[in-house]
Amino acid sequence: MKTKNKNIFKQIAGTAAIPAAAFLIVLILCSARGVKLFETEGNWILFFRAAASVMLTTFALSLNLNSGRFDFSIGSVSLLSSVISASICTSLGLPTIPMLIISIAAGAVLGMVSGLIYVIVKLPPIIVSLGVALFYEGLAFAITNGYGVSFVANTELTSFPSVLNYVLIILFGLLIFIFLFDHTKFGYEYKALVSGQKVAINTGIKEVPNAILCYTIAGALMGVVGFIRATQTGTIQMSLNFGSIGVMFTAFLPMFIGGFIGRFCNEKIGYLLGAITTAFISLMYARLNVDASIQQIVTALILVCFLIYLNNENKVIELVTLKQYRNKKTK
Amino acid sequence: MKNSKIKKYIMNLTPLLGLAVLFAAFLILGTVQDINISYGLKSILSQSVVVAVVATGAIFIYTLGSFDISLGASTAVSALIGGIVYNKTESLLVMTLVCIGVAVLVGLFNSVLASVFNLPVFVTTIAMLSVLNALVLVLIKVNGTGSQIAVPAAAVRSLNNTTFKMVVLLIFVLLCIFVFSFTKIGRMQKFLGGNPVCAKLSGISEKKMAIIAFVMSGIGVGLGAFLSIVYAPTLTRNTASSVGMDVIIAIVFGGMPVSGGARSKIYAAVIGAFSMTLLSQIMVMFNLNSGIGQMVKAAIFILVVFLATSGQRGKMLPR
Amino acid sequence: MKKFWALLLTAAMMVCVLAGCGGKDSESDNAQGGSAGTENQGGGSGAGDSGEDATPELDMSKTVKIGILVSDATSAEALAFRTYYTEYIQKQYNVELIYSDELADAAGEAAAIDTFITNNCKAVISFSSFDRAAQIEQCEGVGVYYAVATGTLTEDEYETYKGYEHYVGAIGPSLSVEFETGYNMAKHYLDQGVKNFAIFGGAIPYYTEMHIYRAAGMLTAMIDAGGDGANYQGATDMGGVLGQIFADGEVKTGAIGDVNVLGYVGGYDMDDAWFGKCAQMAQTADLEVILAVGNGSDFFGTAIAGTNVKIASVDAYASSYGEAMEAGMLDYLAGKFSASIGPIFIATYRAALGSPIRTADGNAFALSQGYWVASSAEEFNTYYAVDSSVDAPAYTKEMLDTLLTADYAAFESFVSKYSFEEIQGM
Amino acid sequence: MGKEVIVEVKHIDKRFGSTIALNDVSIEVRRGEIQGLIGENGSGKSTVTSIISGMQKADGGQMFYQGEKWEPLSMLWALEKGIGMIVQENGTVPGISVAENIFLGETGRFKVFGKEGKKWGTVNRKEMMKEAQHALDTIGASHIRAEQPTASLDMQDRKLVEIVKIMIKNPEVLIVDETTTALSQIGRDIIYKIMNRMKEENKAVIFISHDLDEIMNVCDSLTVLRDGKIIITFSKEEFDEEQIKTSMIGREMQGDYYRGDYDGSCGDEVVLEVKDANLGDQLKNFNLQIHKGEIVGVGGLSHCGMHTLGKVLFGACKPQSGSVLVRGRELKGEADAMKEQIGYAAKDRDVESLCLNASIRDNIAVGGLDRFAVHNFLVLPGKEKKYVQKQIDDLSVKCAEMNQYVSALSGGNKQKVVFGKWIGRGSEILILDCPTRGVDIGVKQAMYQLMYRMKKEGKSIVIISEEMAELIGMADRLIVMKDGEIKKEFPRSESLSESDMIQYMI
Repeated sequence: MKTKNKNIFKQIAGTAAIPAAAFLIVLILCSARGVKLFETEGNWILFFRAAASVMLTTFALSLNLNSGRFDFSIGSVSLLSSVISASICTSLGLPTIPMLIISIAAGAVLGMVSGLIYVIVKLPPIIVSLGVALFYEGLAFAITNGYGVSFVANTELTSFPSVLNYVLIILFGLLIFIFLFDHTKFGYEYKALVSGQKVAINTGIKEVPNAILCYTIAGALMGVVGFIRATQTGTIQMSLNFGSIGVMFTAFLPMFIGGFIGRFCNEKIGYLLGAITTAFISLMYARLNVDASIQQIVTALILVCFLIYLNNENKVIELVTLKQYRNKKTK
Repeated sequence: MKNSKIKKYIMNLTPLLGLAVLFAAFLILGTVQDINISYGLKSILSQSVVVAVVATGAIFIYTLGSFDISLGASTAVSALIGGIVYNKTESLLVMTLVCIGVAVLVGLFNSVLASVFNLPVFVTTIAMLSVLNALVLVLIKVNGTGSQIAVPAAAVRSLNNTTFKMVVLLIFVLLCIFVFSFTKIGRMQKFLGGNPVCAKLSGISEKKMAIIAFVMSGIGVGLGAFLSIVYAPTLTRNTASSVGMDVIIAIVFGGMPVSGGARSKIYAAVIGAFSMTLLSQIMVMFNLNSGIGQMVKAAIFILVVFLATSGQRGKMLPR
Repeated sequence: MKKFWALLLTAAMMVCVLAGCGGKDSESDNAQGGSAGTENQGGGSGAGDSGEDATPELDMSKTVKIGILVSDATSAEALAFRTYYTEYIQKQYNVELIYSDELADAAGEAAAIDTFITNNCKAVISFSSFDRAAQIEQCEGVGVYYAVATGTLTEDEYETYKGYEHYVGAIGPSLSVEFETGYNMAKHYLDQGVKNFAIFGGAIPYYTEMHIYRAAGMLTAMIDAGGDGANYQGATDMGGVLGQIFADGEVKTGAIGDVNVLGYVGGYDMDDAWFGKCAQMAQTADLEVILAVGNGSDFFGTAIAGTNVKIASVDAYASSYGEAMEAGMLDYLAGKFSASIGPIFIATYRAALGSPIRTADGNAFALSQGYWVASSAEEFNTYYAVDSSVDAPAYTKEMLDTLLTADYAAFESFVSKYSFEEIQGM
Repeated sequence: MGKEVIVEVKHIDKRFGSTIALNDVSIEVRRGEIQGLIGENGSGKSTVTSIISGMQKADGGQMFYQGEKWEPLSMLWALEKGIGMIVQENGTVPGISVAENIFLGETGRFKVFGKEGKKWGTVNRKEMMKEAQHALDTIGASHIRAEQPTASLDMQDRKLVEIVKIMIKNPEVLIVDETTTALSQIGRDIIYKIMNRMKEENKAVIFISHDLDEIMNVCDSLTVLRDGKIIITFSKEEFDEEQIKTSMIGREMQGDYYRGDYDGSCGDEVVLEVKDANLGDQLKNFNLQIHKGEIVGVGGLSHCGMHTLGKVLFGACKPQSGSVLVRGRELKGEADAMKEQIGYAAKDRDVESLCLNASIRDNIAVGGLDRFAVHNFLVLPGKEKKYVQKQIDDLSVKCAEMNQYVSALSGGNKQKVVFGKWIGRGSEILILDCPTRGVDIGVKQAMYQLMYRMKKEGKSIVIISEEMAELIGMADRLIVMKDGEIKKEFPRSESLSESDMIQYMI
């Protein structure tokens, strides 16, 4: 019994440690500069928006990266899906919820398409995703003739940003994701394929549909991210020549953090906490008005340091170089 | 056996064929729209050369089955520092050496960091990417007008001609081919890329090889930086910003397997680089808007790589 | 093997489809080139006619290819310009305008110009300014005419290149015009007794001069209105303010006399933190007006929704701004009008046809041109109606044709009358 | 009870690209029988079973199961219908729990709500765990917990999980494909028990093994394959070792199989030495001396630490304490070991000893770079080819050309390539971990003779093996390991028998 309590304690501690630490540090830094971390409502919104979008992006990235599928295209999916939904809604004058739904649908379809291309051409995912990213960026540009979409004046759509809405997104996203991957046949087969591709397939698990579904889900998630990004300012800026992959990089730190926290609790919750951690950091940057170049360096340092720490426990290599080692073994 | 062998052989040539086809297309369309073909070819060469050089160096990293997305940023940084140094010393030689030196240092930092803390190299390059990007801004701010660092155009104009660039490229490619195919190092790298576990048990040190690979690619990046100064002596915060991804595209387009290993080949980089430039030149002739142009590019990219590798399809989905 | 061919086929089809939709979508860009050509064979005499009696010596029968160099393919301004060229000019004159991709750096410029030369462009109109000197040299080297359509050359640049045979000249807001634009914008509110401002610095962190001068204008206006002893970081005049901004690479917040700069955001990082900064700046207590050196409403519009903070921007006449103004999210817009690039086209076209416009002493011209300022939805809509029209834009073919034969003086006076009323008056 | 035919295979053909794996193969499997399959590597035994069990499809011919036409869609499908196979290589997924492995691919059975067979149904974890544990208990593997992550199990227990995975479906036909090579005696006994139970229940078993003695003990009838053809089928009473062997290789076995002599003498110079090394539960203050010209055999159960010992001797694993000395000086890692002329052929050949996606040339050359590279740097194709060709000839590797990919070779030839890689560079000390694992008799004999010759040349060899026979047959000195310790050391002697060894292993 005692040991059991100990374990539970250890778990809670391990789970909460990182975000708590991040929060404290951020708090200290801010108060040192005499700034209140959460002053305006805007700060709260920023925090939860960051948390929500980063969490979803992390899901989308990790979901394929765990099975060694590196996906450069998630950024472009979020871009294109938001362009599609925004254009439809602005032209038909639809309100927020339909726009969200259309975004998700569009994202899912786009994801599925890239999944299909992947299973049809059977090229290494990283290559396919490069092509797809270019393609979707181009498509988004073509659809809007480069104008992007602007609905700043559409107060209905731009009224979406609010703490409540973002919290709802986080909760639903998390629940659905956990349900899909921990409580369904698909989820179990996904796990089997991740660590034992060959065996799983020989046993008769269908990899192709599973993979396609993975891409579809990732796409849907990115659809939401696109929606969040679009509604925050009411404008969608175009990007070409891989301008869209930036989104992906926001997910690495939370993914590794999640991977770490995953030892103490459900990995998905880990991702959420990772996202929250990065949200704290972003908020601090905003509050302390940190210069962009400093931000980049600091973030990079945090990433590296965290990885160095992790690697002594040998967790990340597995996560990231999965692909490479798998290749060697299976080919 | 025979016929499958021939097929494989053709597969290996696909990128080359791709290049040939694009080239033909360029000539034909060119004559139809009577454009200035000879000038076009010249400019294609000089436009591709930076990516070609950087990509050639990068092959060493790809051979290990790992990859580096900070190449573009590191090209920019080396170029900027090179520019600063030139404005201080007025010596092209020093500038060139500095470019290479900086790039090699960045590569070393990447790989040593990775090997000391045994991180996957790829991750360190992600971090390195944002560090370098930040560095670009800082450098321009402290050492330039704030918007740019400019090397006097007159200083490099003499070098800004196709022949010179091609010579540089050729020399570097030959160097790489030598190291890759005629030295122990190249063999070890390929083997390591093919199977790290077995390589370790054959006395090959992954860390050493990674470091060597990053040094080689560093040299490529350095030369690339030098050449981009020669091509456009005014350096801004976006200098070489596209190089990073272009390199990846070029390498893959040239028929280099992302998993590295025995099938790796140096010339893939060059073929890829030239193909991509040709392709965009052809796009221009269709006068497509940027979006459509990019879509077509993407489709052709996938198609060519697909044909080039359709020799090796397994029952399982590749990872 | 069969599978292989099948896949090959699908892939091939995929490309065809693309090419197809490529063709379709690019018609707007592409076919015009063609139609311009055909137009000329048939009704093209239309183009000829007006030319005929006016300018017998200009042979406009052959389609002239002109390369357009753009460093920005997506901003409202860039797109408005593009529409004017591709939807109007290209249809009216026997020219094919070849646009570059979005250029990121000087290398991109050089490459694009090479491409133009390859495609036998007779001239280049540049909207990209990473390295103007290099562009001019490059064009001069191969005998292609070169014109600057936005901004102007610096003094010594002009001195160096004015003599170049193939340097046509520059029309655009000079830096002093940019300064005034900022000054007037701020003044517009200061006169209303506004005291609390926030400034969006756009590309100031990247030292884009145009933006720095606009900001300097704003601050100088505040100094002038701030009562005695008012100063910005100790600077009390244009020169001082400029120096200060160039030194800092940003605008410092604080009091200028009894006027306050409550907030400042620069750059276009577009990440969570950056949007956070924007939001919190927009929500600063008792802020009255956000002065943006560039596009403001896109970044602050939603943040100020519901408050009575006003936004003033500098950009171009795009529909989205109209909506923003209607919705009260944009209050003041100093916008380039798309037709403003008409004259530079004519000048370039003429040069390509062999009768360049030169100043009295035979040099390339450097003319300045300003913005249309709309401070109400009505104003905006009047301007926008004209600006966005592809049938009767601000500068119609008739007006431009007069320039085909005009001498420098006439040309200059034409360009200098850029205000809405003046143009309508013509 | 009447021995009715349960599985009938008729005129099956199978080709992989250019190589013919099966050529008009027909087999009958009867109820109440254990049908043995034996043959050299690449003879096609595994191919037959993998086709029967639905892992892959035949190119021609038919199969019948209980009189019905048999065209399995997948292994899972076949299992549902009553034919299950325990595969040769690892058949479990490491990343998931034991239970998930047992119900791999059919977790859908455990619905929380929704009807049977409804797609993407939910999964009731509790129930799954319960059933899995019950299944484990019934075959006497209660020491494995259903919720345990599979990765935490050792080789042996994973095999047991696989067996459960099959048996839970209580199949009519069980195929055991070389499973036993990976197992200790305990594991083997469990399998034998299962096979015999099935036999009693009048079900059928197809049993594949390399181990002649084993197969002769277990099987009721024995079919020999060679080069994808059925050679002959013996019934229990006709079993005769020599006959079987000859029919397997297709010729009389010439000369000695193992070495002929029984003098265990060797040089007294200690070339390689482990000094009170400790490494987890793999090595416990372990001491071992290897002399010049000595063949040291190391035997034990698969996870007794002997495989780790191999890596330690090559410097690929650092002991936590203690040291490894080569000719008296500390060994600093693989590269250093190679400098000292140590060679190491790992147990997991395809992953650790070879790069499958590289040519024979690359694989052999990589070992000898410092041999033929000019100034140990410059590689001249001519020299390289000569070097590689010599190894290929000396070991008579069967291949089209040296640029052929290793992945296309048979187990035996792969191992020859490994040998070439190490012998080519003139290794003085060879550490061979399961050198003849999955290698057919013909090649085996050649290798034994090669080792013997090398001993005579004064080279030292450490053979780590789970096949006691070859240890007894080859070693000058035989060490039995258990739990990371040396339990017993035997000198070379004619009288030594497997049972003598086994009692120290368990």
